Amino acid sequence: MQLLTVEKLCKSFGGLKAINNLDFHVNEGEIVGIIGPNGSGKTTSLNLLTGFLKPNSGRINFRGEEIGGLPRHIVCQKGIARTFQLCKPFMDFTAMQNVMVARAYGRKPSANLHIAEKESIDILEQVGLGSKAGILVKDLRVMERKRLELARALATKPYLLLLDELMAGLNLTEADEACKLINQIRESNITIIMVEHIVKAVTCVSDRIIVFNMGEKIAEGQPEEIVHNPKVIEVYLGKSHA
Amino acid sequence: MLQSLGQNLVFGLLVGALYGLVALGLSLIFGVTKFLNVAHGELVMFGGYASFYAFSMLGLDPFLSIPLTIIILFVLGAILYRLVFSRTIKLPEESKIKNTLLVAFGLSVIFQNLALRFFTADERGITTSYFSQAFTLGGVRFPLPKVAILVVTVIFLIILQLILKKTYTGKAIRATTQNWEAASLMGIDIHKVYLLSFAMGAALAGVAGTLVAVNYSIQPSMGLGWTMKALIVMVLGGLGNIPGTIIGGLILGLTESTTSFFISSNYREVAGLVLFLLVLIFRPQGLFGSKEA
Amino acid sequence: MKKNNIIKLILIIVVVALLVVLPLVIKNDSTINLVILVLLYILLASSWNILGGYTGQTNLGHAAFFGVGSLTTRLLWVNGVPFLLSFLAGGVVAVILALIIGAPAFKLRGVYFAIGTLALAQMLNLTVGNILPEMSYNPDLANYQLLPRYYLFLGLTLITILTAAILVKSRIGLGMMAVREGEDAAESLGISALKHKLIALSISAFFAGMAGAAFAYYHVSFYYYMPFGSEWTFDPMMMAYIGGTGTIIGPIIGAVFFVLLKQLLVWNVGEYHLIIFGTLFILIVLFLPGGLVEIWQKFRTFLTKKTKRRKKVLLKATIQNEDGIQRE
Amino acid sequence: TPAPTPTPVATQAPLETQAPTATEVQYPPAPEYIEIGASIPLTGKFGSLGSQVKVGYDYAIADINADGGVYVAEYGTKIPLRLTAYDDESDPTKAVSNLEKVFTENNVVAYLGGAASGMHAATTAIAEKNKVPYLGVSFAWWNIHQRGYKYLFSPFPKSPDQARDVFKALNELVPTKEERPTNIAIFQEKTDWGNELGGLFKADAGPAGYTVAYYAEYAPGTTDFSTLIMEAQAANADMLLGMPNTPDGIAIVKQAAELGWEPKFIMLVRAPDAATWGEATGTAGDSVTMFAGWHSGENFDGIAEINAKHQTDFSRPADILVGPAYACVQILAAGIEKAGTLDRDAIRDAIAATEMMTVMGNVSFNADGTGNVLNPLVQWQDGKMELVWPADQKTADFVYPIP
Amino acid sequence: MLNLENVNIFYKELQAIWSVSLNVQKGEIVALIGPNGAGKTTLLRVISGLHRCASGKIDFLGRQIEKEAPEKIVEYGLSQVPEGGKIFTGMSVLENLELGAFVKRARKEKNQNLEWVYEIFPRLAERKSQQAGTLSGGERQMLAIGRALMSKPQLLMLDEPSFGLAPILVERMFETIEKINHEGLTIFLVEQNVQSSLELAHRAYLLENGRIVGEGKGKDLLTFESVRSSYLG
Ligand SMILES: Nc1ncnc2c1ncn2[C@@H]1O[C@H](COP(=O)(O)OP(=O)(O)OP(=O)(O)O)[C@@H](O)[C@H]1O
Ligand SMILES: Nc1ncnc2c1ncn2[C@@H]1O[C@H](COP(=O)(O)OP(=O)(O)OP(=O)(O)O)[C@@H](O)[C@H]1O
Ligand SMILES: [Mg+2]
Ligand SMILES: [Mg+2]
Repeated sequence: MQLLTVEKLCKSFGGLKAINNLDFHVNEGEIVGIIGPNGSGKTTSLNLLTGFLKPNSGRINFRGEEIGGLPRHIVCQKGIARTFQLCKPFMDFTAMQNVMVARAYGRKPSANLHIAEKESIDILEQVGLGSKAGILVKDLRVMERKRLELARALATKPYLLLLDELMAGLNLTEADEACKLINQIRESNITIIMVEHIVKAVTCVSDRIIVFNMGEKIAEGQPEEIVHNPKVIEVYLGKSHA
Repeated sequence: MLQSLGQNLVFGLLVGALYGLVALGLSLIFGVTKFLNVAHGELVMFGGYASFYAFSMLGLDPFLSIPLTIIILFVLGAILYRLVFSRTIKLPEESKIKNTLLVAFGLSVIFQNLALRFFTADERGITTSYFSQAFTLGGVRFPLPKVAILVVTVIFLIILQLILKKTYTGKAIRATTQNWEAASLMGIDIHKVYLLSFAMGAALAGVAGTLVAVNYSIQPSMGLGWTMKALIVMVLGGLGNIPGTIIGGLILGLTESTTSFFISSNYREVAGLVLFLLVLIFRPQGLFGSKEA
Repeated sequence: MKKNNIIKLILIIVVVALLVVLPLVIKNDSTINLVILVLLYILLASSWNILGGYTGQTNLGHAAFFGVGSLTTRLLWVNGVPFLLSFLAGGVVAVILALIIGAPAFKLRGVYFAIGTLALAQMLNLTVGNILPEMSYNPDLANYQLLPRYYLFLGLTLITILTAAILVKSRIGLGMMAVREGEDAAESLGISALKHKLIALSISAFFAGMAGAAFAYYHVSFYYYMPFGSEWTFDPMMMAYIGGTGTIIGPIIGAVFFVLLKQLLVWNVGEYHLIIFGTLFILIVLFLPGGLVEIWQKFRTFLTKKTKRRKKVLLKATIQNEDGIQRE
Repeated sequence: TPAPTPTPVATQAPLETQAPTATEVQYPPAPEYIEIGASIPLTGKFGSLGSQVKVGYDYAIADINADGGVYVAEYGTKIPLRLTAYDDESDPTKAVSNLEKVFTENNVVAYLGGAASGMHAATTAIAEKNKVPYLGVSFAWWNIHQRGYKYLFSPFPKSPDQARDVFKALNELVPTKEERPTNIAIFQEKTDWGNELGGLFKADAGPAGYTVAYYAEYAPGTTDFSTLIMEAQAANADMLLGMPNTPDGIAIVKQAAELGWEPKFIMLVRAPDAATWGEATGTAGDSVTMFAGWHSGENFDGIAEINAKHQTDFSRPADILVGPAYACVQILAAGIEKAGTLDRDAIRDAIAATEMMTVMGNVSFNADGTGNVLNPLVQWQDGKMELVWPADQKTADFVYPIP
Repeated sequence: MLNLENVNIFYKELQAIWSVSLNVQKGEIVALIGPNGAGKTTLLRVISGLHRCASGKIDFLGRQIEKEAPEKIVEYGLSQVPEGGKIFTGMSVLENLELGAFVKRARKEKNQNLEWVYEIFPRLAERKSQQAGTLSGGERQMLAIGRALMSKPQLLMLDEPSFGLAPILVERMFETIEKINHEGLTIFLVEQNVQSSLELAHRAYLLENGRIVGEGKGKDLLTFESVRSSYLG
């Protein structure tokens, strides 16, 4: 069943067509990877999905509802959560408070703050930050902040989770760990779109990969097919991956 | 009627140039250092007193005393930077703006009261022998002291632009504006750049002060009013946008003069503020600001 | 933790009780006046703090709400409307103004918001000065009594502080602080930034308006535009920063400190009082960026660290350190 | 005309000589000082006015205390005056707070005023509430006296005097009707005192033989008056009346000169009161007139001494508010002496019955607390403030028309 | 050429680097690898003078530089390409490059160096008048490196030049680094991309939790089991 359907989506900045007639869909329970050269419109498309940008034209259908151009907090409440390419945690909050905010405001918010607090601690444990609940974000390490960002997104109880370069700056071992975490999240019935440049990680967890170039979809398919697609090799992967 | 409208517009433009000049220093300082120096009006005041005393004690023509004013205010700016503002440069931008705003408040209180002690509360002004001379163009009078505002403003705008665009120092200033850390990795001494920009901003305030003393009057508590004008012009022109600041000043001047012509002198100031708010609402980055900056 | 709370509660009750009996014990108008001044500034600083400190929107136009509240109350009261009605109207009108300007004002961010609100307050100041240049007088000067005014201020201040305290512990309060910490992130978590900012602005404006209303009742005579002066924004803001923004106690400490210090200097130092005040102020801002509250917090962490360290040493003596991770 | 004074005691009655004769009376122990309180704007926008006022108070108190103080019959001795004056930063709220402080802590028997209408309006109400006699100068606002206040006294010319006298003086000084200006331009500052005085100017002009050709309001703090000036010029106005504050006044005269408007007569009631007016405006401010309330060139007793003192302290003769402030203390001291007690109401009644010579001439009070005082017209000539009217006091001839 | 001895670094009370010693010899490519938050960036910032070390010695070409201001260190011939490039977005590509030659030593040879940089990155020559903020991610990295080269350094430090770049660009980036090294520049490289950087580097150091935990020839390290398991997945 299709959870998300994007049709003929367009977005331009001034003269620049960042997204051009984009069509794709995501099925329930899937992990879809998005790759593409720098500046090909990956982040922009996530911004369009989450209401951070308004599309110039086109449709975004999520669970049978049109969501293109809705305010971003509404999009979240409808069940799409995201992480940012550059982490944006609440610096002066503790890890727990960060998650609590999401729990108190996301989809199906907790009835009161006490319950939110309890649930937040559970979520922190899930991403392996259980012991850091009371620590201020400014005292957390980069990796921990990324996990927190994920925990926060999860705490909004999304149907669909959008991850924007969550693994940038990780080495392959760290990326492996992150992949495990993502697989774990999938178990709890959350559909995932991940944007990544670490090809090994994307191919490893994704059911399907979509390739962007200059705001358009140039390829789509199983990870196996994609890494051998000559067009993808030419614009994105380079010879070493061939 | 038409002639007096013309006269009105001319005066508006000339006054506007002064607004622009007052805001120029503030804008330079804010653009480069992100210091919100609300004691700017007090620097204008000091500039005014410097040329006032040069005029009344040394008999120096105010326009000839501008270099002297520049030197005094430049040094004052450098001292202020070293003593006070330099302590905030490592802060993140938001708290830097906030802290400098507060510090500058303290400074303006101190400056006002020092001025009161040393210069007394009396109004001062410079009236040269040629102050009422004017030339007439199409029935519209151009009094020399007011025309001088425009001339001086344009000169300093050009000088500043040349410094910023053509010299290495200017490039260093602009680079520091954008990213001080990267700038210091280029071998730029950012302390020097900050000091220089702050002192230059103060010197510009001093020049504006001379013009205020010639065209209006000066007094220890005059600062706040000019600071407000400068803040508004700075935002109107787009934060840190140097030519935009001058144009912002001109627009404010014109708005005020046309309001008093068509509506009433009662609403001069209000009209300027209304314009400002409208601009902010419909073009939040200011008239000439770029979105990115 | 619990013990701590009880101590806090007792302390609060003692202070409030002292304030309640104060005018009955010290029958001295000058002291009462001074306390009223302090209460007025606590009101203003605390109300400013709801938007400026907790929601992160540096509002340089707080005087607009104070002024509108004061103007409304005074105008109605002078023209014969019963006091209580005029009094409440002050707060209500301030909220209405807040709602009118809120939506456009919150389109602006950062410095733009700050200077935009400054301009707004200045505009109101000038307009009111143009339309109502007359001095207004307290309608019942003959029966002027300081005591009811004192209790009005005291009650209002307590309500403001209580409201703020409850607010910041609530869900909405959490949302407001999240907006302060990062608007983009907050919105991506389902928080409507505009809504929260508007709520904060309205509450902030309401109490500022009520402060204005009380001021209108208190001040024997003043110009209608006087409460719109920018000092009604800047003084409370400085107090909030001196005390510590984003805390309940900060604005209170700040206001007490600010008013008392300034008065003491006026009375004792004479003509140099403002120079000294300015210098002290700058030193505080530069060397105590977190406000006076920071001194207390530093002191507390110092204390807890000391006790913790002692405990740690004891633990080490008995059992081996369980985890090898060093984190100092 | 002054209200008939109910007190039968002759004003100049030598009380001192009478009291000691009643030798056997047991006097209560006298207080160390007679406490007087004031809140004065020494900083902020009225700082320049406040500092002049303060000098006047200080001089007068020093003079009286040099003589041992004021004789108070109740205590049978002279008691020195002590003034506790705090700066209010030109902020009425602080002024109120200061007055309350001196009231409760120093238990003052009288208040002396600060400066400027707005400040007085706030502080006089406190005096009324506390029932403390209040003497204040440096405000011409008349309306404040119409509120039924009992404790407020102001030995200073008020708006009605000024509106009346400007035409009276002009008609006396320029006897030939043809030479007089005819078309008046009035620039009215949009404040309540501005409203009051502007209205009075307008009302008194017609009966005195003048026409108001142009009348405009402007907000205080306006920096640019070109619109007003051009319109006045277009209306053929040859005389300007206004009540700007000093910076506005400087801007007005400079811009009038720049725009080539040359009225024959300019009266700016308040702006030229700054001692620096001449220096600041140069030729533009020359020949501008005003009602100063007092002038150091008047020939009343005591002025010479004040001028001498001022000359040593500030190297110029006394500023215009020094005299009236000095007179306030003289009036107060006489009132206390006449009351013979430190009871505030008694002092208040004694002041109300004042009829005495001071450094500003003869002073008596009307029922509303306004004073009957000399209203001298001064004119700036060659950078100096000269007294030109009334004729018996003048220090220089009236310059007319403005060259 | 560059020699660190027992360097300790703190952020407030938090210690980030624990007595690190390392050296870089002339003509080498030395890589510094380690997990996230190990302190690699911190170390580079201290070497460049952007942050002060609490104790220890840093020696560059015989000069003690641990207390020098950043601009002096650049003057001595040590340049850094900071994390994320940090180009001046509001200026043109050319102006960015000119600023790279800000130090007096380099100003004289500005035009020569410009030629040289354009030779290495022909792409920059094509875009010299374009506003730097509109460049793509890869171009930004090129500009950042080009800018650092403009000061004609003896030693170039690169902080994660491959961060966030598409694989094809990463590949080109490493080729470029090798090319620059062949032209005689010594390179100190901080990378997450362990495979590629170890293949490239002559020597490498392993930094974990602020401590050096390993050192060796680049290709040798690649075969270490511990390195493979903790960095190469
Ligand atoms: N707010 C904006 N204004 C103008 N141009 C923009 C804006 N946001 C993105 N762009 C441009 O749109 C294009 C697509 O950007 P986008 O951030 O989506 O790329 P991306 O695929 O996420 O790249 P990367 O892998 O480097 O993160 C780029 O050329 C970018 O410069
Ligand atoms: N400004 C700072 N204030 C406090 N702690 C900091 C600061 N910068 C970095 N740290 C901490 O110092 C440690 C080392 O950080 P550093 O950025 O040097 O690591 P890194 O190895 O470069 O990591 P990455 O691979 O993520 O770039 C981390 O724990 C980090 O949280
Ligand atoms: Mg992206
Ligand atoms: Mg790093």
